[in-house]
Amino acid sequence: MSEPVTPTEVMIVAAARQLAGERVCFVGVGLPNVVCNLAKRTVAPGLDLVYESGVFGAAPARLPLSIGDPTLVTGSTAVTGMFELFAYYLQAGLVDVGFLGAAQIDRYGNINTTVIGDYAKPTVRLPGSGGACEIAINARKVFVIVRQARRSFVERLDFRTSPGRSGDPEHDRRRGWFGNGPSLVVTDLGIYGFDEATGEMTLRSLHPGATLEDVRAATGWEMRAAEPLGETPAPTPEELRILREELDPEGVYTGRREGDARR
Amino acid sequence: MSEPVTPTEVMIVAAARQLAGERVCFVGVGLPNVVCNLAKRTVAPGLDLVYESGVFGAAPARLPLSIGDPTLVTGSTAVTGMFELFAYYLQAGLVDVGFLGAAQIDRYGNINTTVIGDYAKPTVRLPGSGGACEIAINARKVFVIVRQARRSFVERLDFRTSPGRSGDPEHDRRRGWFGNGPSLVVTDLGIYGFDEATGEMTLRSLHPGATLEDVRAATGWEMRAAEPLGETPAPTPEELRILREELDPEGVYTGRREGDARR
Amino acid sequence: MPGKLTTMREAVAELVRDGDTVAIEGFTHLISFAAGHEIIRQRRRDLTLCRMTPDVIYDQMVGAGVARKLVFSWLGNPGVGSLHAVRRRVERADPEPLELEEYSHFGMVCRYLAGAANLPFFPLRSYYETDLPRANPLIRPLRSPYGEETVYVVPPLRPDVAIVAVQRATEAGDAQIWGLLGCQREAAFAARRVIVVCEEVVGEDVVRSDPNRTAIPGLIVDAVVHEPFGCHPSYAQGYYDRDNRFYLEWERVSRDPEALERWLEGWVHGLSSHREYLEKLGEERLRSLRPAERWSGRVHYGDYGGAAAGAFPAEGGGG
Amino acid sequence: MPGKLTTMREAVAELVRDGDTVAIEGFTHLISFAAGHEIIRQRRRDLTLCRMTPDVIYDQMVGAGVARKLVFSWLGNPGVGSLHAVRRRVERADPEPLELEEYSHFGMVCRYLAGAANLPFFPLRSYYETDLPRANPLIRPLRSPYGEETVYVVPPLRPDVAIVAVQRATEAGDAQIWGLLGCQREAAFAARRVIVVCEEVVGEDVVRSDPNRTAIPGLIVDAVVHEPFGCHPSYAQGYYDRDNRFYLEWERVSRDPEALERWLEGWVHGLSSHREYLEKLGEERLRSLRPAERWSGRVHYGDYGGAAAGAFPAEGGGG
Repeated sequence: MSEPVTPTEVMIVAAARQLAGERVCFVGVGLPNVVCNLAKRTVAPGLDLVYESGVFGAAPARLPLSIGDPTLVTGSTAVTGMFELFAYYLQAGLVDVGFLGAAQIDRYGNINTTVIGDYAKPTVRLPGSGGACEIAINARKVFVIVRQARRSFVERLDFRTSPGRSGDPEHDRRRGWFGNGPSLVVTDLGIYGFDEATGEMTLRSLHPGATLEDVRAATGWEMRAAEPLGETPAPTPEELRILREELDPEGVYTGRREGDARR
Repeated sequence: MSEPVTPTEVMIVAAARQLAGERVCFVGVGLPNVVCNLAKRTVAPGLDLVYESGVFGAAPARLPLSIGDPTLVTGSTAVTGMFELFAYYLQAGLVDVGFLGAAQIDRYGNINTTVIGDYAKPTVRLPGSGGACEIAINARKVFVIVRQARRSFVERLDFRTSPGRSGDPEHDRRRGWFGNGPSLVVTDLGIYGFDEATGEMTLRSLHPGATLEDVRAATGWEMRAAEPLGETPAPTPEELRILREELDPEGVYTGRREGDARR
Repeated sequence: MPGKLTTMREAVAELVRDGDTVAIEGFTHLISFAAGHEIIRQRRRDLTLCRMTPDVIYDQMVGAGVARKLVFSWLGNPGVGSLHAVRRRVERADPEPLELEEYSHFGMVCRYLAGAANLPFFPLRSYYETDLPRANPLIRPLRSPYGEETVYVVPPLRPDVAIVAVQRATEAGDAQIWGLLGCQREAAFAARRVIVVCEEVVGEDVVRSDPNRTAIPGLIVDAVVHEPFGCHPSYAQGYYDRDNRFYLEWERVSRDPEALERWLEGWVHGLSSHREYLEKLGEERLRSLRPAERWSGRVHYGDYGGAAAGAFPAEGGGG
Repeated sequence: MPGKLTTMREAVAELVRDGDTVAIEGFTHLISFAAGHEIIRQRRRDLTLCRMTPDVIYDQMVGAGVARKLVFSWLGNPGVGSLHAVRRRVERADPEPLELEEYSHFGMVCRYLAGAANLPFFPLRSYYETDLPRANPLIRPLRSPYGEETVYVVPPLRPDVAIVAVQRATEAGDAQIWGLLGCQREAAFAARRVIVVCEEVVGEDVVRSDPNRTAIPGLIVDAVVHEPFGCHPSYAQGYYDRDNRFYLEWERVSRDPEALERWLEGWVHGLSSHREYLEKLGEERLRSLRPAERWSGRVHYGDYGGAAAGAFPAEGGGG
């Protein structure tokens, strides 16, 4: 365990801890997959994982290479068509927590995973919504996990793929969705919540070694910070052991090797 | 084979012959079940039977006691949920012929299987639509099989459960349904078609022994008759053998014993 | 997930309340008569009973006075005749009126699906130029936003309780069905509370050996009741046949209110459980309903644990 | 029903035409790369390609110039990175523009379902307060006839051709799938023409031994192609694993137009069939993808031929 802890590992561990007490989690591609499986082995043993691909109650015998990995199917509790999955599980409100990634996120938790630049003529064409748009609207809680930088934490989105808060909490409640925008954002610098009065993103806790200046430098607007500001407890040796030895021995997701963390 | 031929047997045989050359038939409860299975063993060996209950390509090892009989499932080609059956098979236009029964039918092939008398306070409460309403609208051809009597062939329906023709063929074509009302009615007295110009039911062929007077006496309106009027060829010994020995040895449907032929 | 295994008496006592909207589904196949009888035995009142095909079980429940209203699409004793207890109440308000809310088969299916999917309405191509929308104003026309076309829509059906019979389930409620599927899955997902009634309680390993067979996840199940022959006189594919003799006899029983009363006394109120009902039917009759053996093949899911590669499945369908 | 068994070359030549709307579905699982390669080999043009997740196969087809337009919901190389051939055309019109029609996953699923069910639109709870309806005017709001609520609707998707890979099928096209189901069934029922590509051709007896496993009836199938390992580098549950090495390598290949050209030359145009593609991959690599054995259990359907009653199934899940 002499290997130094990477910012991505802190991000994953911090996100996993937030799943304590949650029941049903909707798992998308990439980092959330690792986060949910770490939580299941630590703070949330009873967590039921619903995979976008149609698997419920997966018992993977290896780290899934994608959310459609055959190891998620063999030995699972149920495999269902994608209509049933999105309609009966997600749209019907059975999902307690849904995870979203983001290429851009604004202060209200609105998310862009579609394009950088103009939609008709983008400078960068991103993957698009996938299930993100309906997860944002139908999951009872939405957690965002994203690496923080000025280009991702922006004042204005180039495109709104997944709705967050409107800035008017009263309006948000009236929307009648199961949730009302993301309640948590975890980055490689800190943990963020949203102010109930203004609906604005607020720094709650800094990761070990990160400073308020790092956060401000990596945010495209004046980030609010809670007082007193908490510090994220460092990953425990046990959390790191599970993450490094059981879940991601090759370091695909933990940033110890080049990999992809996009939705 | 000395046993006399019953009117119901003639009706069943006459209806079965009309399935010659048809591909996919939607099978409801009662008589149609026998008619389709007789056709499959005689004039339409390639006929695919779709059972309302969700079975496709059934290979029954005995006469099914109902359209939900387990013998329809074992050894069948496919079993599907009822949504898929009604949506992907019937509503999508895969069904060439659908059968309807009737408590009341009018000259345009509109059918009542809901109530006799006032809907709110009926003198006789009938089963209702079941799948009849959507069969009438979505099957490419609709065949009606019904015992003929003044109380069933009526001038005015007490309730319209399944739509027939409107009396305006132009309107019927504009409806944009796969079919446009029943194309055939088979009773225990004769075989009826519909006049393309007026959309009105027309006697095409009398069963052996039945007369035009019998038909008029059993019809609540002035029944039109084609000229020349055909005579329905009597059931062949082979048709009767299959019907009596293979399909309905107990005479449940053929009228040789009390049974139910309602939809 | 904790075990939810309980008795029918407990399950009904806890989960079915006076005035509830209850769906005991199953299209000919897997109709939980055991649940219906327990609801009668506990003398529930003012229930709204939902089923595509109110069958003998609802005739019994209506005759026993548990129901205020039926939501349905086909009212009869399939292949036999009428439901006379229902007809007496509808035609002559004898002994009291019975409210009806009527759809077509596809309409009912779509209502369950909309309930399961949390949709405010569901579109279908039915009801054109019929009296059904007049008889039931909840059936409404809706213009397509993509052109001239108009379809009809039905509202979601969300029962307070769905009671679904299945062949096998785990103690956690993960349930598998084969043979006719009816609307079991849609009704379960649409309901606020779910009782799974199974012919067999099996270990998780059985369910996990074939996850594509799972129709209902324990996640949405409140109680699991182990009730062998629990669907008699309906049937369970591979376990027992429909007892058609009973359906034929019912025609006679339900025609006569006193005969119906006597039947309820002798077969429901006079007994304490479905176990006793089966004892009264007799082992002989039950044995006569068992089918001969005919098993499905197996399919190969494969072990993707990164273990050494195994043999290539020669015949996916081989036993 | 006559046999429909044919070669991929014949099937594509007869059923896939220039300008067609084509759906090669399969969510990670059962993606028919063999079909995509044959379409490239036959140099089809101006296709509109539909998939929830345009995967490496569509990056190859777009790079090969067969496509005019994509209809999709998530554009990427799952777990790896980008589809660079697609991005070049979208970001820089290099070598020519590529039209995009974009939905969310659930939106695409609902489009196939509406196509399969012959519905003029399908409602879902998505798209609220996003830019997607602006980017795609076919995503429209619709007010519920049962109150204040507004949902969004998507139009039916009816491909000219759907190409669905399955584990096994009969010569008549009755196809069975297990593991991830994706939208195979919905896409097949929605399409005007259907090509089923199977890992195994089995006898009717195999399919009829487990009718609940049948996803697609031969009734809607125009051609059946037997193509073992036909989904490589995607996978077929129980038959072989996803070849992730290929997905990782593709990131490098598709970044460089010349490398992509060389790859198409060497692996598609330079070969005459999927058989040759597999020979080039080598038996060793294929063997390394085979999973260890893990079979499902069997279920008891029962023989209802009126034969003597058989043994009661002791363990419905027993092998």
